[in-house]
Amino acid sequence: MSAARVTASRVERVRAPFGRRAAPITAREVHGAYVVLRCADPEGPRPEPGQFYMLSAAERWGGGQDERPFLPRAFSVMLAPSDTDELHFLLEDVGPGTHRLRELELGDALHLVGPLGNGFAQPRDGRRALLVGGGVGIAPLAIWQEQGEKIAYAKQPLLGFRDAAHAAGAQLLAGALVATDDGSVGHQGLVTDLLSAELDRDPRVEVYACGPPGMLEAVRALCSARAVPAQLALESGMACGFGACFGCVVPTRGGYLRLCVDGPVLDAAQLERVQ
Amino acid sequence: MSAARVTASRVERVRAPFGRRAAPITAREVHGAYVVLRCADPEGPRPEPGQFYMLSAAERWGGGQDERPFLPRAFSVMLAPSDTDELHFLLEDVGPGTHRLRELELGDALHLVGPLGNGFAQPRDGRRALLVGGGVGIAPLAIWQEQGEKIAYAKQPLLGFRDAAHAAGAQLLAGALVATDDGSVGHQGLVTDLLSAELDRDPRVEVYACGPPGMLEAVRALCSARAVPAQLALESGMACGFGACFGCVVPTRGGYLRLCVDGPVLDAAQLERVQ
Amino acid sequence: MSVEFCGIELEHPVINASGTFDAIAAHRAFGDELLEQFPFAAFVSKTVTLAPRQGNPPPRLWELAGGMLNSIGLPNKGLRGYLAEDLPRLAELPVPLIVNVMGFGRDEVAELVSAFAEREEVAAVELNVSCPNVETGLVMGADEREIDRLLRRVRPLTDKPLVVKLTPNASDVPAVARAAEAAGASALSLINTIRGMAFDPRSGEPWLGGVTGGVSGPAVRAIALAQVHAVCDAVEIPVVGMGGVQSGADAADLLLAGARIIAVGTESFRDPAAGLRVASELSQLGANGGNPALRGGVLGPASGGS
Amino acid sequence: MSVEFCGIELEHPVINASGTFDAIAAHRAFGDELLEQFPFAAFVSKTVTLAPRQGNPPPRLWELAGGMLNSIGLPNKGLRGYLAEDLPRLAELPVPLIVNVMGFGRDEVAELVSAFAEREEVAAVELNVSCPNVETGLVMGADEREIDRLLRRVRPLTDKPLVVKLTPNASDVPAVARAAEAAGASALSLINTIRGMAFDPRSGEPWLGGVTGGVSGPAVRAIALAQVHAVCDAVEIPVVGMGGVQSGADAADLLLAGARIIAVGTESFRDPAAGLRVASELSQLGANGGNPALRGGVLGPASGGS
Ligand SMILES: Cc1cc2nc3c(=O)[nH]c(=O)nc-3n(C[C@H](O)[C@H](O)[C@H](O)COP(=O)(O)OP(=O)(O)OC[C@H]3O[C@@H](n4cnc5c(N)ncnc54)[C@H](O)[C@@H]3O)c2cc1C
Ligand SMILES: Cc1cc2nc3c(=O)[nH]c(=O)nc-3n(C[C@H](O)[C@H](O)[C@H](O)COP(=O)(O)OP(=O)(O)OC[C@H]3O[C@@H](n4cnc5c(N)ncnc54)[C@H](O)[C@@H]3O)c2cc1C
Ligand SMILES: Cc1cc2nc3c(=O)[nH]c(=O)nc-3n(C[C@H](O)[C@H](O)[C@H](O)COP(=O)(O)O)c2cc1C
Ligand SMILES: Cc1cc2nc3c(=O)[nH]c(=O)nc-3n(C[C@H](O)[C@H](O)[C@H](O)COP(=O)(O)O)c2cc1C
Ligand code: FES
Ligand code: FES
Repeated sequence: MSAARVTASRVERVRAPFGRRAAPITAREVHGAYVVLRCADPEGPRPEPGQFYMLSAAERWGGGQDERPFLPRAFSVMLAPSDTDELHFLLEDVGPGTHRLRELELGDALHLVGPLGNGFAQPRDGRRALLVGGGVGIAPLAIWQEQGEKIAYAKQPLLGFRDAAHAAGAQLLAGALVATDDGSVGHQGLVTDLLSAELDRDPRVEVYACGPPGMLEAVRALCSARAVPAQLALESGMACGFGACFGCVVPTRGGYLRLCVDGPVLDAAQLERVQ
Repeated sequence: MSAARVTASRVERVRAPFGRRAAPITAREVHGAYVVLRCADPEGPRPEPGQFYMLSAAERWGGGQDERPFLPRAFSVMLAPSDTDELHFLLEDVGPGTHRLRELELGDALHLVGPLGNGFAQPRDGRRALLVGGGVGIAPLAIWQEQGEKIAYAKQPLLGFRDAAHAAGAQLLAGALVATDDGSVGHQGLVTDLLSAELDRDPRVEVYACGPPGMLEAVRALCSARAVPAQLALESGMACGFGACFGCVVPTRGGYLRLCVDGPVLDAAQLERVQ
Repeated sequence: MSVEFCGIELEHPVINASGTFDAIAAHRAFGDELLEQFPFAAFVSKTVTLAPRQGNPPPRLWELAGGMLNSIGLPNKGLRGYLAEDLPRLAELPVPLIVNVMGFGRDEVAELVSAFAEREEVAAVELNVSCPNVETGLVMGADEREIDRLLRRVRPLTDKPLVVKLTPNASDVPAVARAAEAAGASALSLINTIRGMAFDPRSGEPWLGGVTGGVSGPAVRAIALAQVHAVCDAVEIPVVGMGGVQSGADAADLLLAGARIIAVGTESFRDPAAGLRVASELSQLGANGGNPALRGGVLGPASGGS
Repeated sequence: MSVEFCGIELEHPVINASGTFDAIAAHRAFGDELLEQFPFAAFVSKTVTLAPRQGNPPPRLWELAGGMLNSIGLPNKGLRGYLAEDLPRLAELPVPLIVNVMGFGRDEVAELVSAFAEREEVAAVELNVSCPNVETGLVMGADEREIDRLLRRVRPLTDKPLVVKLTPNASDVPAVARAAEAAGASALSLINTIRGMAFDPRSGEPWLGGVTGGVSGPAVRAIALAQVHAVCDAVEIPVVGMGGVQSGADAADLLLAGARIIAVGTESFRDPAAGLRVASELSQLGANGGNPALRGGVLGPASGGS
C-alpha cells in the first residue's frame, strides 16, 4: 500500500459526507453516444479531479434486464464548476445500471455517495501534464483540465474513440487531438499512436490517463519504456465504493489494492500491468 | 369438484389462446379511487362474464416495493364490447402490481393470459338475476350486466363502497343502488342491508355477487338463510391462473378447489363459508 | 437440437419442473392449442404419493424479490387416483411422460416404483426425495446413507430410468449425488425449492399455511448453478438442471455447468409458454454462437439428429 | 430501544454483518462524521485468520436479481497485523467491538480465541465456521460433531462471549445450533452467504476468480428467515439474525422469527448509513406499533433503559 500512500500524499483527498444523499437532476445533455447528467449537490463538497461517486436512481433501481441493477454504480465526476453546486457525470449505456441512469430526466433524483477515492496528484518536478483519454474515460480528464489550469499548464489532450458517435464526446474537453478506430474523425488508429508521437516531441511530461484496460496498459507500457511518469485512473467492478466489500481489488506490485479507497488513480509504477 | 362441474356445465367456458400475449393500452380512465385500463386484444376471444385474465406490464414488471411484482396478477374482465377487440379492466391500487399497472399509459403494453376460469352461469329456473357488488368486485358485474340483457332481465344492481371516492365506480354499472360505509353516497351501511331488503321484496332471484371476503360471506349466509341460490366470484392469491401451481385453493365442501380453474365463480352451495 | 436423455429421445433440452405445470388443467384452460404447441420436450407430472393428499392449508403463496415461496404440500389424488384418472390422459400428450413420486419411507417408494414399472405410458420415474414441505422428503435426500438404502431397495423393481431429484437443503449435495449414482440412479435432477419463510406484515404470524415453504425462481438461480456445477463434477450420469430459469441464457448457464437437459418451473407461471421460448432462445444462442455452451460444445455430445 | 446481548449493552438492535463494513476504510472515506453518527450498535470486524491472506483473485463480485455473489476469500492482515494495526484504531470506535475469527482447524481457532481473551478492547468473539469460500469453514459449521469438538476446545480459553456464526449450507442447521449451545456457545449468528455461482456471458467460463462464491442480499431473505426461525426454536441462547435486511420491516421479521438483534450486510453497500436507517425504521415500527414484533412484544424482554 506504500505506493498508494505516496500518490495519496500528493493529492488533497476530499472526504464524502457520511451516507447516501438524494440529488435532483438539473440537466441532461446528449453528446453522440454519451449522455451528460447534471445534478445539484448542495450538501456535498467540491470534488478533486479523479474522484468518483457511487450513483443509483432514487426510484426504480432494479427491475431492469435480469431484474438488475441492485448495487450502485461508480462514476468519475466529469465537472464540478466551483461557481455552482452542480456535479456533471458522463454516461455510456453498457448495461442495466447505466441504462437506467441515462433515462433520468429533470425532476428525477439520483442517490449519490461521494466524492470517493484518491484523485490525480500534481505533476512531478515541473513536468507538464499530458491528458490521454479513451471513450468514457475522458470524464475525469475534463475536470482535471478545468482545474488543472491552476496547478500547471497542460498540453493538448489526446483522446481516442471507437467512431464518430463516440468522438462527439471530444467537445467536452478543450482543444483535444482525436483518434478514432474507424478514422471517421481525426487520426485513424489508437490514441497511443498520438501519445508516442507526442512523447517523441516532448518527453518532459507526466501522463494522466483514463480509459479501457487495453488502452491503459498500452499507455503504461509506452510510458515505462520512455521513463515517463504516469497516473492511471482505473476501473473495476465495485459494490460499495468505500472499502467495505473488498470486491474491487486490482493486482499491483504491492499485492491486491482496493481500487475504491487506494485508487481509482494509481501511479503507473505501482502496476506490473493493467488487466 | 362435482358442484364445480355443475356450475361449469351451466356456462360456456371460453378458452384462452395458449401462452402470454402483448396487448397495447388503448385508453386509461380514472373513476375516483379506480382506474379503468383498456387494451386491444385482437388475437383473443371475447370472454364470458366472470372470467379473468392474468396481467403484467410488458415493461418494468419488478423493481417496485420489495423489488416486486414478480408474478402476474389476476383481474376480472370488466367489459369486452362485442363490437370492438378491446378488453376493459378495473384496478384499485393495493400494492406493487396494481400500482405498476395503474401507471400504464397509451402506447405501453400489457402481457395477458386469458380469458381464464369459469364465468357466471345462467339463472336457475327462471329466476331474475340480482347483482351484488362490493368495491372493485363490481368489475365482473359490469360485463354481466352488459351481456346479461341477452339471457335474463336483471334487477337493479346493489353496490357497496367504502366512501364517495370509491362510490364513483358505481357509474360503471347502469342504474345501481349504492351503499357506503360512511354514508357519503346512498344508503349508509352495508350492501347486504340493501340485499336483505330486496330479498324481502322479491325472493325469486338468483344472486350474482363479487366483492371482499367479508361481504361475500354475508351474502352467502343471507342467501342460504333465505334459500336463495347465489353465485359468488371469489378471489385468492394466484401465481399462474391456469391450474399449474395449486396455490390458489379455497376450502369447499368438496375439499380444496383451485380457484383459477374450478372458479373463480363458485356456487354458494359449494361453500361452508367464505374465508 | 434434439437430445438423448436416459435413452429417451427429446426434441429439445427443455422439460418442465415437477409440480409447476398441470397438463390436464392447462388443457382445460387452453384447449388443444396446448397439445399443438406443447411447451416441453417431456412432461414431468406433479409428485404422486401412495395415499391421496389435500395439501397444505392456504395461503400457499408468497411473492419475493425475483421469486416466490410456496407451501403447496404435494396435493394429489394418490397412486390409485392417478392411475385411474390422470395417467390415461397424460398418455395422450405428444411427449414422453416422466412420473414424479414420493413415498413416506422406502416401502411406499417401492410400491410406487413397482406400480409404474409395467406401464408403457411411463418413460421414466423421478424420485422426489427433496420436497422441503414434507419432513421425510428432506431426510432421505439430505443423507447419502438413506439415499443408498432407498435406491438399493427400489432400483431392482423397474427397468425404467430412475431420476433422483436431490434436495438443495443438504450439507454435501455432491456426496448424496455420488451415493445415488453408485446405487443405480439413471440420472439426477436439481435443484428443488430451498426452505424459506415469510411473515404476514399485518398479523406478524407466519404467512404460509404450512408455516415454512420453498423458494423458487430467479432468486435461487445462482445457488442452483453452483449445486448443478458441483454435482456434474461429481457424477457421470446425466443431470437435469433447474432453478430460476427464465431465458435461453439461463438455460445455457446450466448446460455450461454440466447439465444434460434443463427444466423450467416458476417461469411457466409468468408465461405458460415459457418452455417454448426458452428452447428457441437456447437454439438461437446455439445458432449465432452467442454462448460457448452451445457452440457445438456442451450440446455436442448430447445432440442427436437435428 | 437499547438491547442487552451477551451482557453487552447495545443502544439499538442493529449491528453490521462481518466483512460488509470496514470502519477504518470508511473513516478514510467519510472522516469523523462516521464516528459522530456511527451506523451500528456494535462493530463486527471482518474475519481475521492466523496468517495474512491476499484473498481470491478478481473478479470477486457478481450482481444478481435482488442480491449479489461474492468470492472475496477472507483477505486480512492475519492475527499479528490485526493486533498491531487494526485493533488499536477499532478500539477508538464509539461502540463495542466484536472480533470475527476463522481458523483452519481447531488449533488455529484456539490460538485466535486465546489471543483476544485478554484484550479489553474486545467485547466478544465471533467464530466464522461457515464461510462458503473456504473449504474448512464449511466442514466445521455443517457438522454438529465438529462444532461440538471445536467449542469444547476453545470455550475454556476465554471468558468473553463466543458467538458461533452458522453456515446456511447445512442439512440440519438447528442440530448444529443445539450442538453449539450444548458445548458453551454464548450466542449464534446466521445466516452466512449461500454458495452460488455465475458464468461470464462472454467467455462461458466461471465469472468469479474463486469459481464459486456466496449469495447475499434480499434474494436470501426468505431463506434466512426460515433458518433463523428454526434455530431460535431450537436454542435458548440469543441469536443474531441476518440475511437480506434492507429495512426496519425486514429487521422486524427476523425479530419475529426469534432473533435478539439483527445485522445489516449487503445493504450497507447500497447505503453506507443503512444501519442507522434500519434502526430508526425499526423504532418507528415499534412506536406506531406498525409491527406486532415491536408492540412491546419481541423487543420487550430485551429492551433496557430507553
Ligand atoms: C472508479 C470508476 C469510475 C467510473 N467512471 C465512469 C464514468 O465516468 N462513466 C461511465 O459511463 N462509466 C464509468 N465507470 C464504469 C461504470 O461504473 C460501469 O460502466 C457500470 O458499473 C456498468 O453498470 P451497468 O449495469 O450499466 O453494466 P453491467 O451490466 O454492470 O456491465 C458492465 C460490465 O460488468 C460485467 N457484468 C455483466 N453482468 C454482470 C453482473 N451480473 N454482475 C457483475 N458484473 C457484471 C461485464 O464485464 C460488463 O461488461 C466507472 C467505474 C469505476 C470503477
Ligand atoms: C379471479 C380474480 C379476479 C380479480 N379481479 C380484480 C379486479 O378486477 N380488479 C382488481 O383491482 N383486483 C382484482 N383482483 C385482485 C388482484 O389480483 C389483487 O389485488 C392483486 O393481485 C394485488 O397485487 P398487488 O401487487 O397490487 O398487491 P399485493 O402486494 O399482492 O397485496 C395484495 C394482498 O396480497 C397479500 N400480500 C402482500 N404481500 C405479499 C407477498 N409478498 N406475496 C404474496 N401476497 C402478498 C396481502 O394479503 C395483500 O393484502 C382479482 C383477483 C382474483 C383472484
Ligand atoms: C408451486 C410449486 C410446486 C412444486 N411442486 C413440486 C412437486 O410436486 N414435486 C417436486 O419434485 N418439485 C416441486 N416443485 C419444485 C420444482 O420442481 C423446481 O424444483 C423448483 O421450483 C426450482 O425450479 P424453478 O426455480 O424454475 O421453479 C414445485 C415448485 C413450485 C414453485
Ligand atoms: C462482500 C461480503 C463479504 C463478507 N465477508 C464475510 C467475512 O469476512 N466473515 C463472515 O463471517 N461473513 C462474511 N460475509 C457474510 C455476511 O456477514 C452476512 O452473513 C451475509 O452477507 C448475509 O447478510 P446480508 O444479506 O445482509 O449481506 C460477507 C458477505 C459479503 C456480501
Ligand atoms: S468497492 Fe467495495 S471495497 Fe471497493
Ligand atoms: S393460480 Fe396457480 S393453480 Fe390457481
